[in-house]
Amino acid sequence: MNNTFRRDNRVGWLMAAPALTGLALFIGLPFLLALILSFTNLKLASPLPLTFVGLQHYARILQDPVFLRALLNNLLFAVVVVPLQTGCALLLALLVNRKLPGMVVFRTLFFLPVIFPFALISVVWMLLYAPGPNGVINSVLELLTFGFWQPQDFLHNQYLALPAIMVVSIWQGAGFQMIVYLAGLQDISEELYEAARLDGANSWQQFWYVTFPCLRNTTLFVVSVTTILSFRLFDQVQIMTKGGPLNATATVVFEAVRAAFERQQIARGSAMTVVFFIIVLCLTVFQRRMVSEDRRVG
Amino acid sequence: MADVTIKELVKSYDKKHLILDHINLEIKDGELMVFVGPSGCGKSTLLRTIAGLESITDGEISISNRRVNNLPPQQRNIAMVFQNYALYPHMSVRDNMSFPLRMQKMPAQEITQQVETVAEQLDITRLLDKKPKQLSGGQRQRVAMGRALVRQPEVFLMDEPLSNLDAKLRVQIRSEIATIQRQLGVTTVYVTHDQVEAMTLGQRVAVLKDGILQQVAPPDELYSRPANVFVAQFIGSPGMNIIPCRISGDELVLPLEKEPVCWPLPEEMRAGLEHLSRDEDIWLGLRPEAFRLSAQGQESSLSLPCQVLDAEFLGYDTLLRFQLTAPFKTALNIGEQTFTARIFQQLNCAVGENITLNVDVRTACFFDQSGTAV
Amino acid sequence: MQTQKTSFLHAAHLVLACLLITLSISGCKPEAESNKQLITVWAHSGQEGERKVLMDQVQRFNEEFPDFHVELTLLPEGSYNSQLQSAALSHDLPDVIEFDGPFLYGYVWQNQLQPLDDLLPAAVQADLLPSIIKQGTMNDHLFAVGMFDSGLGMYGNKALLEAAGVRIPVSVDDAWTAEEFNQVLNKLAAKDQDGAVLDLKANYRGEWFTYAFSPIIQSAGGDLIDRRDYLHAESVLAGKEAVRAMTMLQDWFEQGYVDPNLDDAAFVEGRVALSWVGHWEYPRYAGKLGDKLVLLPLPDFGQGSKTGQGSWQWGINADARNAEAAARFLTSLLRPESILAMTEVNGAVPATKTAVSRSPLYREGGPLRLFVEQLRQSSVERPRTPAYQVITSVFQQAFDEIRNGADVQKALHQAAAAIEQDITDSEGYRSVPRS
Amino acid sequence: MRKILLTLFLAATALLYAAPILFMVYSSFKPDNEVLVGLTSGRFFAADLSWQNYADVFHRVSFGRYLFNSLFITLSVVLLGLVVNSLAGYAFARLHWFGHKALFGLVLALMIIPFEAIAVPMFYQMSYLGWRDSYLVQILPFVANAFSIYLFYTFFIGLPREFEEAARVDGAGTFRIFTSLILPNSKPAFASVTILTFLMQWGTFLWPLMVTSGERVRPLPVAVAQFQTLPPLQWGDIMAFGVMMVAPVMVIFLLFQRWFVAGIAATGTKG
Repeated sequence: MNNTFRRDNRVGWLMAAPALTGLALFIGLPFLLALILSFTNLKLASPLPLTFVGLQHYARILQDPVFLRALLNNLLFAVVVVPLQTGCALLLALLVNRKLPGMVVFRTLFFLPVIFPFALISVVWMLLYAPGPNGVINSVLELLTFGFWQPQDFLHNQYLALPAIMVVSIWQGAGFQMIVYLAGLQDISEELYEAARLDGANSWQQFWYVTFPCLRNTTLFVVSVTTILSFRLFDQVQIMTKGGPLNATATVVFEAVRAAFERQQIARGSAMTVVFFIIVLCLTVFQRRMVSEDRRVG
Repeated sequence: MADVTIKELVKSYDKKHLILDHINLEIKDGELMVFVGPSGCGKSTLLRTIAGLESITDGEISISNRRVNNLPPQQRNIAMVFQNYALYPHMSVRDNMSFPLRMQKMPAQEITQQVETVAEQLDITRLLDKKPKQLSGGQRQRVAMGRALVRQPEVFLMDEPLSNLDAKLRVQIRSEIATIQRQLGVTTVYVTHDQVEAMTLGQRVAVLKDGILQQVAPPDELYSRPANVFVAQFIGSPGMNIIPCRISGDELVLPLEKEPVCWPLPEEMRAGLEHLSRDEDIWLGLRPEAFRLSAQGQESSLSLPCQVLDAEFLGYDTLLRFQLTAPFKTALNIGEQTFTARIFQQLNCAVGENITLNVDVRTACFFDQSGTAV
Repeated sequence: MQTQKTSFLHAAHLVLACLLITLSISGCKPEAESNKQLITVWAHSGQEGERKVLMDQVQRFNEEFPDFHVELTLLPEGSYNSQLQSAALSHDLPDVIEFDGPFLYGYVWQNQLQPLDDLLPAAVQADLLPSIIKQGTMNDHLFAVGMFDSGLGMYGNKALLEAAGVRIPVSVDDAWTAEEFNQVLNKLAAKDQDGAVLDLKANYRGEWFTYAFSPIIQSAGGDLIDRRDYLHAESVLAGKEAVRAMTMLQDWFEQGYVDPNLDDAAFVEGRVALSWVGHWEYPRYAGKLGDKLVLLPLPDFGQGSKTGQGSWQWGINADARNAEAAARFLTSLLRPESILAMTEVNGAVPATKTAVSRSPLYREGGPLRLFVEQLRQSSVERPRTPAYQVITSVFQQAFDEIRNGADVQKALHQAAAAIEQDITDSEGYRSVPRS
Repeated sequence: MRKILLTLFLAATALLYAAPILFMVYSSFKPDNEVLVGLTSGRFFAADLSWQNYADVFHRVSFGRYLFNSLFITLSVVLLGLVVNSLAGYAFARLHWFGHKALFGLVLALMIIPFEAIAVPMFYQMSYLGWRDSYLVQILPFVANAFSIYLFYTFFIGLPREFEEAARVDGAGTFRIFTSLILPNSKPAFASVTILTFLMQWGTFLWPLMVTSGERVRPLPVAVAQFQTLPPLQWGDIMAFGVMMVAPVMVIFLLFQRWFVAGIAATGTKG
C-alpha cells in the first residue's frame, strides 16, 4: 500500500462517513428493528414485559380480512393506476413535445399538480367529490349527462371510493412522469424519424416502430416506480376516506400506521411493514431483471 | 532540469495480469521521449505512473535521482497535458493557468506576471479572459500547454495532446511543440498512438506492446533496424512486409518445396548473417520502398512475380498492394497474404495484372523464429 | 475562482448555522424565569372559545401564583391519544395532562398518573358531579377530574317538527321509542325536499362515533364490552340486541334520512330537522335557531333512553416534579368561575354542583337541564378498562362498515373478536407494578 | 389550421387539467357558505369575492408558524443533504478506500427501502429516544439519502477524470479538488437533487403526522389536513390555506422551472 492509497482511504471514509452514519441510523437500524419487533408483543408504552411471540403477528395479519382487503386494494390500485397513469403521461408528453407557441404554458399546467403536497390535493378533492347535487364533480357529471347522473357520495360509496382516489393519484402523478417521458422522447435522435419517413412510415407507424421501442427503458422505469408508489399509498386514504367505506380504500401502509399509531400495536404494525417491504422488494427485483434483460438483448 | 529513471517497473491490478511488465527506461535530461504503441499497450499507464496518477506494483521511478514512488503528483514537480486538455470549464484561461501556481502559494503578483509571460510565449494573451468553452480546439490545446508550462516543471508529460485536433492543425502544433521543447530544453515525455507523430517528434521513441517495452531508439534506427517483427510492422506506414525465408550460405532462399528460389546475398550483408545456422527458418523483412518496378525484359535474380490487387496513387508515390503469384503462393503456404510496395512514380496497373517487382535486398531486415531481429 | 471559493464558504456557513439553530431550537425547551417552578400542561386544542378560556385561566393562575409558571401546550384533537402514548414511552409527558375521559384507564394501567385523592381539597372533590367522579376513578382511586361533563342528545327544529306533526318529548322517560323515531323520520322525510332529515355529524371523525352511537347499543341492552370482567365482548357487542340496534341505524343511512353534512351546516341551514350531537353545538344552534331550538333525549331502543357521558379530563403525571403545585392548578381550574367561563363558551355541563346551580343553561329550568338529568339517570360511562383505546378504534371501524352497508352481525362479530384478542394479547390487562 | 386546432385542443385539456387548482383558488375568495355550491345552480359564479378567508386563516391558526416550520425543515434537509450526499457520492465515485465497493452495494440496496417500510419502527425508535415533536426528528433522518448519493455518484463518475488528475498534478488535495473543481462543475446534479429532495420533503405527511404534537414544529401538509378538521368547518378558509400553502413553491417553481424539469428527467434516466 502506498501513500496515495492510504490518503484516499482516510479521506474517503471521512467524506462518506456522515451519509453512511445517517443511512445506518435512520434506515438500517429501523429496518432491523422492524424485523425484530414483528416477533414480539410490543405495544407502545405498555407496561407488560417484552416477550417473543414468534410468527404470531404474521399468521394473524395474513388471516385478517381487513389486511387482506388492503393488499387487494393496493393490487387493484396498481393494476388500474399503472397503465392509466403511464398512458396519460405518455400521451401528455407526446402532446406537448411539439414546437408550437405556448407549449411551455401547457407543459407547466400539466406539471403543476406535482408541486402540490398530497395532503392539500386530498383536501381539495374531498370538496370536489362532495356528495349531493352541490358537489362540483356531481354537478359537472349532471351537466354532461343532461341530468341523468344521480349525485353520488363518492368517498362513502364502497364501489366509487377507491376509483375516486385513483383519479386523484393519476391526476397528481401524471405530470411528473410526463416530464420523464419528455426526456426520453428528446433522447430519440431526429435521424431515426427521418430514416423512418424515408422508408415510408406514417405518423402512427413512426410511433409504433421508432418512438415506443426507444422508450422501452423509460417505460419500464415509469411503470416500476408507479407500481411501487401504488403500494405506498397512504396520504390520500388517511385524509379522504380513513380506509373506508367497508375498508374499500384501506391500504397496507394505512393499516400498518393504524395499528402502530392509532392502536399502539407496534409489533403488529412492524409485521405489516415487513410484508410491505417484501412486496416492494419483489417488484424491484422484477424490474431490475427486466432492465438487465433488455441490456443483454440490446 | 531532470532525468527520469524507471527500473523494473511493474504495474498490475490483480497480481496476475501485468499492465506494465518490468519496464527499464532512462529518459535523459532535456530529452523529448515519445511512447508509442497500439491502444492498450500500457503507454498511457506508464506516463501516468511517472505522473503519480497511478500507483505502481513493483520497481522504482526516480526523477533527478529522487525516488518518487510514493510521492503524490504535486510533489513530483511535473506538469501534464491531457488528451482532452482537462481545462477547468468554470475558470477563465487566466484562472486555469494560475491554478497550479496558486496551489504552490505563489504571491499573486508573481502569478500574474508568470501567466502573462507564458501567454505571450504561446501567443494566447488575448484569450486570457475567455472561458474554455469559447475557445477552438487548437486554442484549448495551447492553453493546456500554457497551464503546464507556467509552473516551470522539471518534467513535462503529454498524453496524446494532439489526438483531438484535425489533421492539418495537428501537423502545425506538432512542430510548435517540438520548437518550444527545444527552446526550453525541458525533459518531456510524449505519448501517442500515431507512429508518424512519434517519428517526427521524438528524439528517442519507446515502442510498447502488451506492457512490454519493445525497443527504445532514435526514429531513424527504429525505422531501419527494428528490434523485432512487431516494431517493424508498427513503425512506418505502411509497415514492413514480412516473408518467410532461409539463409543458405551466401544465398537467400525462399524455401519452396519443389524448386527453391535462391538469390545471392550482397557482400556487405553476409557478415551480419553468418551466425545463423544453415537452413534455419527465418523471416525476411522488406520496407515497401525496397521494391522497384523492374523494367520490361530486364529480369534480375532478385525479382518477384506478382499479381496486382490494388494500386493507390497518392500524388507523389503509388502504394501497390500485391500477392505473390504461383509458384510462390502455393509452395510457401502463405495463402492470400498481401504485401505492399511503394513505387515512386505514377502507375497505371489494372487489378489482376501480373507484373514483376525487383527487390533491393540491402535494406532488408532479418528476424529469427521468435521475431527478434538478427 | 475566488468567487467560487467564497460562495462555497457561504454555503458551508449557512449549513452550519442551520444546524446550530436546529440543535438549539430542539434542544432547549422554553424555560420560565429560573426562580419559578415550571408546571408543564398539555391540553387538546378544542374550539376557539375553549382555547381562549383555557389560556386566560393559565394566565390568571400565573399572575396569582408568582412562584409557579404554567406552560400550556395545545395539541390537535385528531391524534391526541397517539401523541400522548408516544410521549409516554420516553417519559416526556407533562406534569398536567388533559385527555379524553375513557382513555384514563389506559394511562392508569401504564402507571402514567398519580391518584388525586390526597392532592385535591376534599371540598372540591365533594362538589364534583357523581358522573365526573365515576369517570375519573379506577381501582378505588380518583385519577382525573374534569371541568365539565358532556351532554349528548338531539337538537330539534321545532318548526319543522311541528310541521310534520310529531310529538315532541320533554324528558328522558318520555323519549321516542325506536319505532316511534322511525315514524318521525318517515314523517319528516315526507315533508323534506331531499328526504335527508337527520344530522348524525357524519362529517366528524374518531371518538365521536363511539361516544355518540354506543348509547344506541346500550339502550337496546348490549354494550361494548362485558362489564362484569372486562374480558369478553362477543355476547354484548355482537349479541342480538346490539345487532338489532345497529341494523336500525344502518337503515337510517339506507333510507337516505342522514345528511352527509360535509359543510357542517345541515342543521343551521334548516336542511334537517334533527341533529344528533353534543352540548358543544348549543351556542351555535341557539344563535341560529333561537326559539325554534328544542333539546330532545335520544330514542329508547328497549331498555330506556341512554346517553353518553364523559369529556376531557385532567390528571397529574406520576413523574410530575411538583404534584402539589400541579394540583393547585387543577383546583384553580375547578373554581366555579373557571368552570362557568368554560361552559359558557362550549355549552357543556359544568362539573361541580355549585357551578351547575349558577349556570344559566343548566340550572333548574335552563334550556339544557335535560343533560344534567341524563347524567343523573340515564348516562352510561364508556368502558373503564385499559382496553378502551382498542375498543373505540375497533368500534369506529365497525361503525364505518355498518354505515356503509356491511353485514351488521359480521361487522360487530369481527369487532368483538378484535377486542377480545387485544385483551388476551395484553394478558387481560393485568396490573403491572411500576418498575 | 391543423396547428390551431391542436393548440385549441391542448388548451382545453390543460384547462381541464388545471381545473381543480383553479377551483381551489376561486373558492378561496368566496364566502364560506358559498363554496359548496353546484356548478349548475347558477350561484357558482355569482359569489362576492373577498380576501376575508385569508384574514380568517391567520386569525384562526398560526399559518406563519407552519410556513416557517415547513420552510425550515425542508431547507435544512435539502442543504444538509446536498453536503452529506455529494461528499459520499464523490467518495464512492472517485476514491479508493477500504470497503467502498461493498458499502456502495449496500447503499444501492438501501435505495429500494421506501420510507413507509420503516416509518413504524422509526416512530418507535424516536418515541423511545424522546426525539418526537422537534425539528431534529423531522430533519436528521432524511439528510442522508441513498438515492441522492446514487444520483451524485452517477454524475461524478461521468465527469472527465482528467480534471481531477490535472488538479492533482497542479497540487490540489482531495477536498480542494472537490470544492473548487467538482462543485462548480456539478450544478446540474446539485439542482436535480435539490429539486427532488425539496418536492419530497415539502409534501411529507406521514412522518410529521406521527411525530409532531403541537403547532410548534408542525409543517404545512399536516397542518392543512388538521385545519380541515378544525371546527367550525369553513371551506373557504381551507381553500385560502391551500392557496397560501402552495404559493411559495409555485413562485420557486416558476422561477426555476428549467431545473425542475431537468431534475425530474434525471430520475428517469438514472433510476
